[in-house]
Amino acid sequence: MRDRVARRAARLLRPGWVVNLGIGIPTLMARHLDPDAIHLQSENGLLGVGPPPSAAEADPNLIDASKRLVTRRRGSSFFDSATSFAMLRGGHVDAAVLGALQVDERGRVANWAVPGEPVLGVGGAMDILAGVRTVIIAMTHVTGEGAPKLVPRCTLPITSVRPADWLVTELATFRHGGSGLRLVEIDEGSSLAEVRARTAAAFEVDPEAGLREEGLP
Amino acid sequence: MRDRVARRAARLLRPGWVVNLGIGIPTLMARHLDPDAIHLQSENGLLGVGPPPSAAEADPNLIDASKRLVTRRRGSSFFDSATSFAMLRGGHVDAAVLGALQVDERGRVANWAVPGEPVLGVGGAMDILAGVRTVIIAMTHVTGEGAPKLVPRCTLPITSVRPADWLVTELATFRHGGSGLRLVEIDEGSSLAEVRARTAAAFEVDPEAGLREEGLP
Amino acid sequence: MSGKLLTPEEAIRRTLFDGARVMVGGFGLVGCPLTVVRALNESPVKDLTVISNNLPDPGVYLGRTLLLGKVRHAIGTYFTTNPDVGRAHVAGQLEVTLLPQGTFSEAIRAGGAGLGGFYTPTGVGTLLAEGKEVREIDGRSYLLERPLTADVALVRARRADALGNLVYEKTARNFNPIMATAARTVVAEVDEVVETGALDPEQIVTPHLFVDHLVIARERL
Amino acid sequence: MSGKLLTPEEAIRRTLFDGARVMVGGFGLVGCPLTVVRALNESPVKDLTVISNNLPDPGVYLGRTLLLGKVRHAIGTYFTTNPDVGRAHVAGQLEVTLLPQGTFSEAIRAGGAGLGGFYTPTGVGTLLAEGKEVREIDGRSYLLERPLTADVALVRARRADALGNLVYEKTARNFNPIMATAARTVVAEVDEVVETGALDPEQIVTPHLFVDHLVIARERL
Repeated sequence: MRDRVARRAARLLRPGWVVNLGIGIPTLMARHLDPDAIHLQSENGLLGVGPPPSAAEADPNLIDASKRLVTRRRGSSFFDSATSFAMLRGGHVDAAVLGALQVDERGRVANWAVPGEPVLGVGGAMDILAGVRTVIIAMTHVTGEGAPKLVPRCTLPITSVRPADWLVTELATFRHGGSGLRLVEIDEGSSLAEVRARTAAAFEVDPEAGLREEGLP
Repeated sequence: MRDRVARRAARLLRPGWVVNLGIGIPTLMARHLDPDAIHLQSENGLLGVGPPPSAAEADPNLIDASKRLVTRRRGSSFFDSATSFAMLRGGHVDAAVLGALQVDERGRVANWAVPGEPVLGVGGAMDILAGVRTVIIAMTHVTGEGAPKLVPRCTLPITSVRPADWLVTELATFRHGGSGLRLVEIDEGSSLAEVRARTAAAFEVDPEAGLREEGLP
Repeated sequence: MSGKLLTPEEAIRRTLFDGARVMVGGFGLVGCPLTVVRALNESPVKDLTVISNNLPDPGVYLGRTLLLGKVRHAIGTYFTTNPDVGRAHVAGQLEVTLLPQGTFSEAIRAGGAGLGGFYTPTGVGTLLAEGKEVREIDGRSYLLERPLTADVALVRARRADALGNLVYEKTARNFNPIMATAARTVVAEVDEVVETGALDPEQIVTPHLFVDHLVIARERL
Repeated sequence: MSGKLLTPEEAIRRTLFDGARVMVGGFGLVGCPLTVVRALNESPVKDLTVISNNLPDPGVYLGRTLLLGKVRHAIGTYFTTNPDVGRAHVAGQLEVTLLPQGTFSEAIRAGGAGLGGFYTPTGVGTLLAEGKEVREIDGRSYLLERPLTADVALVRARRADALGNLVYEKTARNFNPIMATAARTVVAEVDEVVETGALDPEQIVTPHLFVDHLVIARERL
C-alpha cells in the first residue's frame, strides 16, 4: 500500500527536476524514478543521491537525511548545511515529497509534532515547505486506527502556512489550488464513495478524476 | 616618505596574524613583512597573497583587491566574496591597514567620499572597519596642500563609527584607546613640536613617545 | 554534449529582456563573463538594472554597455574607476545604488537563500545608512539590508560538466558563485564543458541546480 | 609538524570550561568529532550548552555527554532519535531549544559572519514562531532569527594542512564548515595533517584563519 502511494507520487515528478525526498513513504519512491532524469537532493549535503550501496560499496560517511547509507550518482556534489538549506529555502529545488500526519482543506500540512508530547524534533520540513517550488505530500489516507488524515483544519501543529501542492494517498490524488482541495485521480481499486467515506476534509471532484489512473494533466 | 609610513605600520603586526592591506600606502607594506609569519587576506577572495609575479608567472585571474597582479603563497585558498566578507565582518581577520583622508579625536576614519562630488565608490572599507580586530590607519600626516589630516572631528564623511586602533604617519604613531588619541612614538627625524604643529586634533603624549623609534610597547 | 549549452547570442536572446535586472560577475574584468557581455552589447536589450561590483572597464564590456545607453540603474560597490559612470550619473542618465562590498555580497547571498533581509553592523552612522532601519541588538547597532535578486545572472567559471556543475579559477571566483544562486535564470560562461562525472564532487563550488545555460568563452583576459 | 596540533585531551583542557557554549559538528554521528567528544566526556567540564543538530547516539558520544550530566542546554533540530533527551527534558534536567534545520544552519553562518540577525520565511505561523518577531516584507511574512555563536567549536574534517586549512569527507561535511566560523576557538579533528601546500587552494573549504587547533582522530565511523 505504501509502495502504491510512492509509485503514484513518483508520476508527478518531471524529467530534469531536482527533488528532495522526506522520511517515510517518500523514501520508497527512489526505485520508481529514472535516475538520469531526476536528481535527488538530500538536505544533509548531497545533490545526486544514488541507490543503497552493496556491502562492498558502503561508506559510513555517505548517508542521506534519513541516515541511511547511500551511494552517489555521477555529477553529484557535496556541500555544507547552510548551502543545502539555501537551495531548499531559496526555491532552487523543484519538488519535495514529504510524509504527513494530517493535511487540511487549506492544504496545510502537519508532520512534525504531536500534542501532549514534548516537541524535540523538527528537522528540515519547515524549510522545505517554506521554499521548495512544488510540495507533494505522500501518505496513507487514514491513520493506523482508521481516522481520516485529510481533515477540515489540522488539529496537530502545522509545519508551515504554505500549502502543499499535491496530496497522494493509496486511494487518490488531490491537487491543492487557490480554491481548496480538488480530487484529480482515484485509484483503480477504489471509488469516489470510498474516498468520500474516508476523508473528513471537503474537496471538489474533477470530472475526469475516475479516468486518470495513468497520467495526470 | 610613504615607504617610511609603511615600514612603521608593518612593525605593529604580530607573527601569525591574518592581515588585510588596503589601497595606497598599505600596499607598500608587503615588502616589510615576513611572508611566513603574516598571512595576507585580499577581500576579492584570496588568503595567502604573495609578491608581484615575474612576467612568466603573471596570471590575469590572480589579482588582489587593488587589481594588481599577485602570486599566491603555499597554503593559500580561494573563496567567494560573501565568504571573504564573512571573514572580515565576522572578526576572523586579525588586522587591517587602511589609508585615510582624515582621522579624528574619536578615532573615526574618513576614507571613501569627498563632499561635493558624487559618491560612486565605497568598496570594502566599511566592512573592514566594522569587523576586523585591529585597524591600523597608515597615511601621510598632512594633505598635499599641508592641511592636517588628524582633525578634531572629521569634516569628510566617515567610513564607520568604529574607531581605528592605531594611526601611523611619517611623523608619528598614535594609539586610539577609550580616552582618545595618544601619541606613542615620534619619528627620529621629527619632534613633538613638529607633530603638534601639523596636527589639528588634541592628543595625549606618552612619556616615552620620543624613545620608541624601535619597537612599540 | 550538454543540454544546457547555448551560443552567447542565444543565451542573451533567450534570457534577457528590456527592463531586466541582471547580475554580472567579476571584480573589475577578472571573473567577468566577457563573451556573454559582448553578446549583450550586440543585442537590442535596454533599460537594464545591472548588479555588478563595478561597470568595467571604461569603454569596453560593461563600460560599453553603459555607453550604449543600455543601463538605467547600476547597483554595486565601486564605480570610481570608470569615469563614464560619474558622467552618466551627473547627466541624470544613470541611477547609482552604492553598497558596501560586504553588504552587497551578503545581499546577493540572502537573495539566493530565500531570506527577507539581514542586520549588518557595516555602514551604521555613515552616509550609506540614510533611509535604512537602524536596530540595536545586544548593545550593538545594525542596519537592516534587503536581499538582491535578479532576472538573469551572467557568471564566469573555469569549467562546467555537462549537468552544469561549476568550478572557478583563482580570484575570478569572487561574486560569481553567489550571483549564480540569486537569479531566476543563470548563464555561466566557461572555458570548457567536461563530461558528467569528471569533476570531483568535493570540489564543485556551484552545484548544477543553480545553472540553466552554459556558454563557451570566445575570449579571455 | 603543525603548530596547531594537540592531543584530544589537551585540546579539551585548553579550550573548554564549565558553562561553555560548544558547537559540535555532525548529522547524527556522521561528521561528529568522535575522538574529541570522547575526550570531552572524560574531562571534568560541565554545565555545557551544546549546539549540535542532535545529541548522537543514545548512550555514546554526545549521548553519553548528556547521560554524564554535562549538558545543561541543547540547541539543535532533531533530538527525537535519542530518547534520553526526552527523558532529561521531562525531568527538568535539560533545556532544549529547537530550530528548523535551515534556520539553525543559517543562524550559525550568521554568527560566523558578524550579522545581528536575519529574516526567514521558515516557521512563520507555527509553534516555533512563538515569541519571535514576525515582519512583513514585500507581502511575505518572515521571522527574525538571531545568530548562534559559541565559545568553542568541535568539528570533524577529513584532512588538514599544517596551517589548519581543511577539506571534508562526503556528507560528513554538513554543519562543520559553518561551525568552524562561529566560535571563538575552533578544534578540528582530522584523519591526517599534510604539509602546507599539499591541498589544492581551489578545494579548501575552511581556510586556516578559522582553525585554532588540530587533533588526529583515534577512532572513525
